[in-house]
Amino acid sequence: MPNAIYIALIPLLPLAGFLLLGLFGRRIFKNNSGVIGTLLMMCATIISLYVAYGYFFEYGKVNGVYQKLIPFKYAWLVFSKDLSIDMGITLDPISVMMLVVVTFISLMVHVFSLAYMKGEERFSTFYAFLSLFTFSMLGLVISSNIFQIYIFWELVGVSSFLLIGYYYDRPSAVAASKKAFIVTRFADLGFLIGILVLSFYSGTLDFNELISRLTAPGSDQLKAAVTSSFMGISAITWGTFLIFIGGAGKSAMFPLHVWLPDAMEGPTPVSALIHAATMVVAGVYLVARLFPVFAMAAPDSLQIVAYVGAVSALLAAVIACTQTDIKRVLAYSTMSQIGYMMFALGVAKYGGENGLGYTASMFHLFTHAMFKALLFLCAGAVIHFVHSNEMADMGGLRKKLPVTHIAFLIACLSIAGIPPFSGFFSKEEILLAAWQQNRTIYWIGLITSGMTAFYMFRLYFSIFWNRDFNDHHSAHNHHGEGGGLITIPLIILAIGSIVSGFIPFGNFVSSDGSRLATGFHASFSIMPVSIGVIGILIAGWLYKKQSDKPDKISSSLNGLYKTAYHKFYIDEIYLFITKKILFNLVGRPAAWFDRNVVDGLVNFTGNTTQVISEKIKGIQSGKVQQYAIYFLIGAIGLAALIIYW
Amino acid sequence: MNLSVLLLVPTLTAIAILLARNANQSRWIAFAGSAIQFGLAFALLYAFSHERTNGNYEQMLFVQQYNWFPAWNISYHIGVDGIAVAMILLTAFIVIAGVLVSWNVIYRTKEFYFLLILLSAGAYGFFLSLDLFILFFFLEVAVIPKYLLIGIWGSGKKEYSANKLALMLMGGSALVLVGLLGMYFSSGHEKTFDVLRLAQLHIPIDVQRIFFPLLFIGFGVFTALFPFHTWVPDGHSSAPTAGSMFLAGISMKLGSYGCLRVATWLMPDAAKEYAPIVILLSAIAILYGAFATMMQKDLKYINAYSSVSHCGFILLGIGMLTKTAITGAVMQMVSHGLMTALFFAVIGMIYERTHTRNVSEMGGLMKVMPFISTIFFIAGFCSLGLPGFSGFVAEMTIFMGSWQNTGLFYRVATVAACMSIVVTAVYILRAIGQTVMGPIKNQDYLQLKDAKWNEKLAAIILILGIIAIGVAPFWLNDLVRPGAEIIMQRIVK
Amino acid sequence: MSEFFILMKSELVITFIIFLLLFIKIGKGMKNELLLQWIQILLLANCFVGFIDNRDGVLFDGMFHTSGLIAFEKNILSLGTYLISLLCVDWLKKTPHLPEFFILMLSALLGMFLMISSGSLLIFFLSLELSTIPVAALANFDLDKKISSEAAMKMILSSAFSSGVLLFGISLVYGATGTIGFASLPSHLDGGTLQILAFTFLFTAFAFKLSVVPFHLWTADVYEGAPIAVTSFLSVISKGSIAFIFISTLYKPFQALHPAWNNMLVIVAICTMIIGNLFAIRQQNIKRFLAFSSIAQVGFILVGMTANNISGNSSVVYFVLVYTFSNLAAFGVAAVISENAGKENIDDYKGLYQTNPFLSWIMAIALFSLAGIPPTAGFFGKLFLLTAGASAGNYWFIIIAALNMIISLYYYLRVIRAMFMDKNDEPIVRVKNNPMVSFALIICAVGILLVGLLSWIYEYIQSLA
Amino acid sequence: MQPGLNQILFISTALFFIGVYGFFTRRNLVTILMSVELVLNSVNLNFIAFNKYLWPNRLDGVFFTVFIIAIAAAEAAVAIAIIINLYRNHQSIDVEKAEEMKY
Amino acid sequence: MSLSTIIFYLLATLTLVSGFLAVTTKHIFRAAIYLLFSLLFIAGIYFWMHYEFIAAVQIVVYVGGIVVLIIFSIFLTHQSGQNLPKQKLGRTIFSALAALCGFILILVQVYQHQFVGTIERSVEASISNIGSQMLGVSDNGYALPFEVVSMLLLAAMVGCIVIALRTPKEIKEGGL
Repeated sequence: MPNAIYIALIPLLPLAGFLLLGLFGRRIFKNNSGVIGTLLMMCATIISLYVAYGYFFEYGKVNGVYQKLIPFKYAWLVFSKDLSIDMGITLDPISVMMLVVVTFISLMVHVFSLAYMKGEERFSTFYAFLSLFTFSMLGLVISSNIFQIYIFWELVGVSSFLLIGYYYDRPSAVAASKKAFIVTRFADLGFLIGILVLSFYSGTLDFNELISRLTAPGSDQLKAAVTSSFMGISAITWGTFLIFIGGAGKSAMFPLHVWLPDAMEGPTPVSALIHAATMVVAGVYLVARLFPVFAMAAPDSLQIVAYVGAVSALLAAVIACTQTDIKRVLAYSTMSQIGYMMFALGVAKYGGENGLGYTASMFHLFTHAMFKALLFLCAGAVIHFVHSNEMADMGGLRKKLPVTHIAFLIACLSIAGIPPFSGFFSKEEILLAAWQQNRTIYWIGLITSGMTAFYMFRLYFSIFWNRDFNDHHSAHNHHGEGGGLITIPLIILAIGSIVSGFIPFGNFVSSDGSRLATGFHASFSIMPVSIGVIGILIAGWLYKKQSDKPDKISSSLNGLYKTAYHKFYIDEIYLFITKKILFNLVGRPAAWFDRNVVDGLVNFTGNTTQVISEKIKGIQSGKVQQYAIYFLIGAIGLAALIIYW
Repeated sequence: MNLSVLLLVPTLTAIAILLARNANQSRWIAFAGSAIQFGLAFALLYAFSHERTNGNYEQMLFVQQYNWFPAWNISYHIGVDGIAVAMILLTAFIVIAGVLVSWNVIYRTKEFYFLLILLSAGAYGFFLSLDLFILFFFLEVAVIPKYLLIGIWGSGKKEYSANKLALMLMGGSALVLVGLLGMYFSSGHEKTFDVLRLAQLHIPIDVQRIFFPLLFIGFGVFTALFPFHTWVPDGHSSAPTAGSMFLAGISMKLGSYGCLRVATWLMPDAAKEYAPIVILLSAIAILYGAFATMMQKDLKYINAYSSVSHCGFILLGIGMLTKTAITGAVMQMVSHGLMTALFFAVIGMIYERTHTRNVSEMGGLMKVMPFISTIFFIAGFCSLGLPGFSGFVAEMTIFMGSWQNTGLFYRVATVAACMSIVVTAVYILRAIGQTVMGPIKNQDYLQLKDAKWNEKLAAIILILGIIAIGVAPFWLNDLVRPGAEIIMQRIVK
Repeated sequence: MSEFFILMKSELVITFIIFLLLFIKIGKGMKNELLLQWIQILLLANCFVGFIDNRDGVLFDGMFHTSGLIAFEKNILSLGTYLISLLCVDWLKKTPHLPEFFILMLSALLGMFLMISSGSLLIFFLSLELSTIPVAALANFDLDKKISSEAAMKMILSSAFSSGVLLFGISLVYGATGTIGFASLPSHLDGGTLQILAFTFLFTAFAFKLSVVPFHLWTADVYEGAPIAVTSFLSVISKGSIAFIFISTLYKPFQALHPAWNNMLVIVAICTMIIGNLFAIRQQNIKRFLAFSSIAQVGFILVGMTANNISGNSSVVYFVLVYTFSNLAAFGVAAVISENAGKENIDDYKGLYQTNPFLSWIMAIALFSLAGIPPTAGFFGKLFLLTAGASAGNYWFIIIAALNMIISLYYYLRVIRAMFMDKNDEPIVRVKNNPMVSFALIICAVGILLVGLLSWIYEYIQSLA
Repeated sequence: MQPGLNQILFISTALFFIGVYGFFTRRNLVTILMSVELVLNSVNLNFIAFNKYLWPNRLDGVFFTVFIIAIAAAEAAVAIAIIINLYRNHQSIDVEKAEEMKY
Repeated sequence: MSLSTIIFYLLATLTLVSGFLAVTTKHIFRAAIYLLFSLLFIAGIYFWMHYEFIAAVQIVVYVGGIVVLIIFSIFLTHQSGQNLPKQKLGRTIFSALAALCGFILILVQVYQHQFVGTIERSVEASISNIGSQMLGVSDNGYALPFEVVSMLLLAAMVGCIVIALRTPKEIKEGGL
């Protein structure tokens, strides 16, 4: 059994970093903040690598099956004997894998930022937030309790909010951070209700218990969850679906993806860490965590997962082809790749060969983290150099930024699924899984794969080839590539992007914990690879040299292009719903109602009293005879009332 | 522990303030008094937990009872259970913070502090009392100081607001009074105001049916039960900073505590019968308050309306009548008290500097006042229920408890309540985004100074409270849950 | 014979003082200030006499009876009179007819004592007149003021009319029962309609003196026109005494008519509270304002009376005690300001706190007590009245009463607001404190604050009742 | 019809309400006072009649009447004094004009 | 119909008629005279009932005291020759209606009531009886009311003196 303290240190070190830097950073550490944060992160990374080694090779496997280990659990908030929010640590293949991914990418980003963010006014704050995010993400992945994951889920959301809004004086950044938070919050509403549903039927919040109760055939809890229904859909389907909504929100699945492109307002390292490699895959992770329930008790929900994933993958790819802001292109590509992971999960089944999609999804998550982080960091380096996000301001940078260029190329090849880069392996598995289970999705995936290759190389060529770089755009970019702190992370990640594909992932991660043999199917790979190559060639044809070909094509595809360029007007729809419906049709009437009707009623009561008081003042006429008349009437009336009533 | 000390200290402090020779003296006396009380509150917490861990499972601990008006069976009867301890802690936190943020009050300082401490004495007494008569006594003690605080030191249309507040609260307490009398006269031939005695009696259901609504609405007025909440926005917005803090942090809790301790506990059958109405009203309040908040431009109005929404959670928890929901309701009382006090404190700090509370006139305050802006962030995050802060714990407990009620109606109400977390996020982020983030709109703001020591101390005290609950909710849970259990025992029966 | 002196000691002391004053007047006369001091000492002595050897007893063939409770009630009235003599010292010093003023006032007080002690309708009627006619004359004591004589005229005519109705009622009672003694009345009353009619007429006389709607119309005008000393005497002492005799009349001789008078009380109590409050809202003159507020207060007394048990009786007595302190404090402040600044409008009170914090605090405490805000005694007083009323089971009635407290709070707060919140460029100038007035005001304030918290006072009354 | 209690009661009641009517309608203060005297006399009549026809065993009614007459005198004296003073201040004894204080 | 009956009805009619005229006549002196007559006729009714003492008191106090006082006050306050100001018609009708209602109510109640008298021996209202009871303190003694009335008369006298008889300075300021 592993030592819980070690594992607990992994999230606690970044937390310590956050507290240290957040409370004292501005005053005491100042420019050393980055170094402190990075060192703490490095310790965490080392520990997590150590833990991963230990888990996968020493104690994790019992009788050929990777066990779910819970070295630590503390009842944080007890609702009843069974229901309690625990703070615990789960070790299983995916959580260990995520530990490694998160700490590793985070470390890279920390290092990268040392140079990238240098000289920022709120340098220590940046590192504090970065540490906070890492802490939250690590807490999320090791959660042993569904409520614990929700807690860290929210914390991840808020750190994302803080980091996107890092440049708080830019209105666009403020708006983007708000949007990111609110959209994911909306999704979390689903998550929350899903938790309520599942916990109600299973009677527990603990993952292990919950999964075992809801998957054990014939258990009372499962029976109750399947038989009770709302609107004709069983409770378990509702529960899992609602939880998936939460996941979809964080993972930017259609139609909750709108926040992700805007989130690129944050500093680029942040985009690399949060909006590419780690946080956005939390949704995938969540579905994977509850995969047995999805697969065995709620196959309908899993279907939805599959289709949402597929649609998102395709849609994002289409949009990515039209964007000109390089970070946005990357953002949409992220969304597209996560769509892959999602539908891979969606087409998987529990156990054995049928669980291929699960393994593939996790595999892709792993490789994607590497090459996407690399892409973003490269983009960061480029932006650092050019001081612009627009493709139009770039071109011909391969001479200026040689390391970046190579790293970017590796990443592009990887994402395009060209062997032997890592993306090829994971994507092959995904497509294979889809082919085995659901042909429609396979074709969507295939098309998307081709488009991925196209837009990535469009990006690549536009940045590094196309035309000669014009120095006049920004007179002060004489700092070159930015030294070791910038290039070392790129190199490390590039290596990672290459080698990670060769990891025999099926050995470690599978839906039921036992080993899954994943062979190399050369015959199956021909189609995807060739489509990828075709995409690359088209991109090269169009963008390697400056020409008017792209414009022509885009104008010939007028309607479609425009729609895609405007992201299918989804933002506008949201704006309509929030501004027009929520604000004008709900909020404004509510405020009006409150001020005029509810409040009016109170004031009316007051005024009526005053008015009556004014009206009846004539009784007190000042004439003594009238007083006597009232006296007599009162006396007689009272007597008559008592006598004759 | 002798609970009377908790009453004595504020009373003596108030008298000492009256005897103070100048403004500065009265400030320090108030601070010293509230600091002593703060310490006493923790001593109470310690003593209480100590007793409990030593196996003392009496419903109420540290009970004191002296006959006061034997002719009416009125006694000075005080004691605490976990819920009361939590509320007293809350009060202590807010009082000390309120005293600190009012350091800059220069107009009639002595009177200001006197009223502040008097108000707190009323609140302490209310939470301590186990006799309905003295409970009502303290409830009313707390009304007039509010009126004067708003009317004299307030801003805006303060006289209107003060009047409205005093009259509506008086109206509420009038209903409470009738309800109390009803219970008194239906408590068998002995006729008692004693809460513990009443809790053992079985009041006939017909009587409960009449008096439960009176009591619940009466207390509900204090705690902004829809549609009796209209004093909240006006009152809060017109009050001086400490006034708003006390109003939202303590005064509204008097009502919710009354709803729980008096109405629900003592009349469990009617509570069960009326639960759907309570739930309906509170669910409306939650959503309606949240939506109304979205449209506000004045920071204080934003927080006031959000208080309506948040207090709706309290009532929802009470209405749901499950152990967990009631625990959550009490947690929400504490949490909302601290959070809203912090919010009002920071709004006060901002207002003092910018002289406006209109969000559209501000912007970019982060640049000039990082400390205050950070507090603003924290208050906002707590308000929108972020983990790590108290609001999350309370709300989730309420949701968990509410979900235990099967039945479509309950489910819909719970989901509606859950939905408010999104709306809350919208208006909180809007407020934050417009005030502390973004570019600086008014160049005069560049001269503004950040928080002073007293303001920092006040904020830190409140934040510590919030985080103590948010990070380690188990202590509060352990404190409150047995109390909720006792209440539930009568309901289940 | 010695028992005669003991039982009638209060009346005898008052009579003694009256004759003493008469001799002083007839003789050389004294300077006002010195005389006033002597009178105050005598009144104080009278208060102390009230505490000596109180026992139950009956004199004059049952026409006069006394008990511990009655002695206590007389003490309240004596104390109130003493306080008035202190509070209105500024006005009293100036009046040219000081001995006559006290002769009349003490005659009225004597009438009240006798009224409380009365054991037959005859003595009740006579002492009622004795307590009314001199006060009507007193109301005219600002001889040159138009409103003063107008007030006196209204009072004497209204009371003449009221006594006409009362007498008609008494005559019918006499005709229907053949007795006018309280002790023998119960055995002759059977609740017949003529008896109810006759009783209603009797009831109106109480209602008239107690300012119960719709018999209250004289109140405000007389309060406004009369000198403040007289107004406070009317509103506190006179009302208190009537409340005492009213409740004991209802509870003992007319107990047989309980269903009838209970309904009457409910009806008029509701009217009284509502009308009193509605009129009080819009008053500008502080005396008139207090007049209507005291009408509303009477409504609460009636609520307590419906209890028809010991606690009803004791809570009414208790409330009168509280009310004495509260109203006298309010009138005292009004008197000081009226006498020193010549201002009687509520608007003139704006910004009073800036110049006269002491007076403002006293006024505030008094008004809070009248409004029934804890920890003042008014809270306890009102609460006990309502509790007593609720013991009869009329909860909707209690709700109306409780809701009326809101309206009353509204107008009391109006004065508070004027004093504490409103800005005024020309507030009433600082009034120099007369030690006697301050002393009386402090007594009132202490009374307001302590009578409620010290529960033995209520217990004592309860034990007497 | 033999005159008896009922007849006298009729007279007294009628006289009472004649007085009341006068009290309501007369505008001169002195005449209002006269109406009051009528009212009091009607009551006296009542007492005497009851004493004679129903309760002759005691003299309660007679005594009541005597005291009422005395009170009437005192009341009239004070009332007239007040009226005279009012006349000095107002130069009129029209009751309708003495309405400075109202509402 | 005996003479006694005739006398009674005559007295009754005259009492009511002169009483009515006293409250309706336009001239104030006439009103006083009608009042005087009405009071005298009431004294006649007392005679008729054989209450001579009360009749005597009635004549002495009312006719000799109060009516004289009233006439005196008329002289003091009335600008002679003028008719009394007329009351508004509405008020007159309203007052009449109110009085009528009251009259009917009382009459109905009185006539419905079965008066039950005593069967005990009657006590003669002779002067000696009245006198001895008036000053008696024990059974059937009226000493206390007597004292109260005397205090009242004293107070009324003091009050009248203060109000009606102003000092010269006051009169100068106050007019008259």
